[in-house]
Amino acid sequence: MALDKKGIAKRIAQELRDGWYVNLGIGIPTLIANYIPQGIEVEFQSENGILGMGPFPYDGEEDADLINAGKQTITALPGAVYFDSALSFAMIRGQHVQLTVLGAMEVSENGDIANWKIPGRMVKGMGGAMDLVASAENIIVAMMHTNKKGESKLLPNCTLPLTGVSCIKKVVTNLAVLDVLPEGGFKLIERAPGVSVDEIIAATSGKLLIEGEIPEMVIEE
Amino acid sequence: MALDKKGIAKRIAQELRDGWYVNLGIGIPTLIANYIPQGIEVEFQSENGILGMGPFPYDGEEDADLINAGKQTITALPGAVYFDSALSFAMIRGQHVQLTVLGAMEVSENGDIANWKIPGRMVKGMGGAMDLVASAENIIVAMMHTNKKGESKLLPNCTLPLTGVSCIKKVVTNLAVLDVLPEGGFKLIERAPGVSVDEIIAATSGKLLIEGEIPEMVIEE
Amino acid sequence: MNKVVANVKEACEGLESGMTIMLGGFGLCGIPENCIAQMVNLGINDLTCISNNAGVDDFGLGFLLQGRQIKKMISSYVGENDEFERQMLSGELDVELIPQGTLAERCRATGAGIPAFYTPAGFGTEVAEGKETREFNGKMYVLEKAFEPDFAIVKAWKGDTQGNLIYKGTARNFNPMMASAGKITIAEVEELVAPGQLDPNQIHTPGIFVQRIFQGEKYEKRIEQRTVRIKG
Amino acid sequence: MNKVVANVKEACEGLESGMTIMLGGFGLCGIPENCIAQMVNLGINDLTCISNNAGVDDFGLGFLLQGRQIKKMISSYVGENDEFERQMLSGELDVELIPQGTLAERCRATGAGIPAFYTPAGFGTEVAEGKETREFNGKMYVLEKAFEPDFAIVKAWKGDTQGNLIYKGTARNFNPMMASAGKITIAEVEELVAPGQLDPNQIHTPGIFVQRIFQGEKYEKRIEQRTVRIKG
Repeated sequence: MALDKKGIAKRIAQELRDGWYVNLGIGIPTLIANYIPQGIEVEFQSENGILGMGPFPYDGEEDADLINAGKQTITALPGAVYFDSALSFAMIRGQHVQLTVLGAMEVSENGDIANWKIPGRMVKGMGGAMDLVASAENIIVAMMHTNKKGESKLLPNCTLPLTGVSCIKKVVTNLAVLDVLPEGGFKLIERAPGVSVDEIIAATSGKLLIEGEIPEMVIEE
Repeated sequence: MALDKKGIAKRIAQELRDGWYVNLGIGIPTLIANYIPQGIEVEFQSENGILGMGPFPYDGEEDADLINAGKQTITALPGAVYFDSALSFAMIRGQHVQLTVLGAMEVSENGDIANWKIPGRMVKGMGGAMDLVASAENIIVAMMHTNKKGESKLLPNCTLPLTGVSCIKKVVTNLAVLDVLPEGGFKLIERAPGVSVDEIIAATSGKLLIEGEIPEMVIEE
Repeated sequence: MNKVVANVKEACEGLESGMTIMLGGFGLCGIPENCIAQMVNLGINDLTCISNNAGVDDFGLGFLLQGRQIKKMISSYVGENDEFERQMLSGELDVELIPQGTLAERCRATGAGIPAFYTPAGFGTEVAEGKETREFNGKMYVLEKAFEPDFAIVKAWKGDTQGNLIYKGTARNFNPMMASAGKITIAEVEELVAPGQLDPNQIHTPGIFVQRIFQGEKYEKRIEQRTVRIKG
Repeated sequence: MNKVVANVKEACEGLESGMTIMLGGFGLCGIPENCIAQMVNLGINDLTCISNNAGVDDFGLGFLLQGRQIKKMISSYVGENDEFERQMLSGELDVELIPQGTLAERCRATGAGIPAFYTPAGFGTEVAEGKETREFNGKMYVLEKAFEPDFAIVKAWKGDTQGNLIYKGTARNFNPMMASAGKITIAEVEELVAPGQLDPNQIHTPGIFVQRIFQGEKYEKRIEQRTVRIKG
């Protein structure tokens, strides 16, 4: 069965490594914070200016001066730091953040990503996404494999205006985990539980590489 | 009579204006802090990272973590701020410091300055001088009119390696106050008490412009 | 070096139609509420506003949008604002979208006397169109330039009469860089104290960058996305 | 995110001959005394050191010069050091002099992912020789590039186990930018505390930039130019 958004977040959480600083985008990526594997410690950076983000505050304890990049009220853990936007993006551009996870509308087989603009529709802006994708060494895209019309979001080339070029290394969707190869192409790494390779082939319009037996993801409930 | 170093500092102090942030170089410029005209308030920036420098500490109250750009122990006034070297030179390059006063070996009639290097001698480095002269809108050079050999330090062209080009607007020496004109040339503004125009002409090898009566400086003892 | 002005009216003297104005804040967090209200009162228009966001319909820069006082917004993200959307789609409002890190760095460059710098953000996208690009160490970068704002308006938590500022939590965001970037910088603070009351080790914006400071009359500090967890 | 190492020996593991190392400090103020002593102990040489100054004969980087461990110094000012002068004049030591603000900005650029920027400092002088120059708004600028240090070694006043740092007074100087610039950054502190002991509003260097931290055994904090006034 295809994963739901929580399932995608759980699978991506398995990619976290002890000691990493991580930036999570809005949407599915935000959920990842709930599924950090036991025994590892990661710290979350929010690009509006905090390292060491904690959970949402208890009702009545919200502080208007303490929000995340999604403008939600948050709390700070012991050892947290606040900083200005220039230093925040110094961390990002300077590759001090080990992992960035963000959503996408399209990913191409050479690692281009489009996630900020649909021609003809109101454009809200790229926020920090262009800085993040142009800088991070390690970027995972979290998204549904197909759009609402059932069309593949893993394409030979992006059709929408780009957010960044040749930057995405890994995509985790409701159907599969795929590596974007340096020479181009999506290499199928894992299938969602109960999802067949044929289903993934049918849902992928970019070049798909399948070698040997493709294991099922192991996702705890 | 030609001014001594204190006299040069006193004359330059008359150029200070209320509300200015000022960076004083090592040597004669440092003395200026002792002669701030009554009724005006200025604040001193030291490029190693302090605004609001106070006097030297009392004996026994020195703090190794509190020095000026000359590496001397100092104190901080109420309202002082410490900052890092990047922000310090942001203040300087960004023209937030209203006046820079520094010494020179040579100044040319088009406002070039040489004050960091003598070929064949040990070079200690430019420190912050190149940033200061390249950035400040308002730079005064404080120096003796001639060198130890009696040769003019106000020249048609600098002979020593430059610190900055076309940047000096005013020179105050032991003999005179001179403006460096945008079109080139030293315009004589004032003479030191008892110093004749002829003496200044004799001591100036760069183009000297003399219009009308040249007043004597008024320097309080 | 007293930078104190009597009130918001005096603080905003010289703000005129047609000017380019930087305003601190991220979302509704750390925005100069009192000065924005005064800009509405002044009725100035044709403004170019550089601010990471454009407020919401009934708060922050949304107030200026309601009065059609803004000609152009330079921001990284402008959602959450119906009137903004209407004016943008109708062509009344010019919008320049800039990656958030580039926006922050351009503000810093402005204050720091750096006319231009290279950043990887936006390479290969429409953001880089018409801009110079260049390779360093095998990676491509875009040349980005400093801004030229007339005024910068920032909001701090505490400030002293000399203009030294301390921000609180994530309300810091763009305020320090913008404070350094104004030809004239206006700072409104929640609490104005005497020199020496703030630890000189702990100032976020040194007073040299600030020309005018005042204590804001009242701060609503509206929360845009109230998210809480239930005790249990 | 515990960054604590047991001692200076462990902190300096991996430092090797031939490396490029940034060291914080201005004069003898805010220098990493314990790590410098360990570099002497390690006996590594052919080092390229990026540091604003080169210490004095018997303190700071002067120790490394005495042992001829430094191949090249990249600094803005190198006076006050006879051994330095001897090695420089004899050609044993390579010296690259950089304007102080350019040095600070290049360190910052290194940590901030900015490969290059334009600065007015040094235009028309020998510092600009061989470098690209360019006009912006009628003024000339020089293109300056980021560094590529292997290690950065900084000294802070207080730090917590996560690597968050606070500096004191003018001992801050180059330390924050250098802390951000190391592939590996080592921080030695006078006082090491638990997370939460430092005010999150008041951290100068966020721990994300620091890979190793330890409390230095002893700090001499030598004063280079003791200047006092007499009470009376």
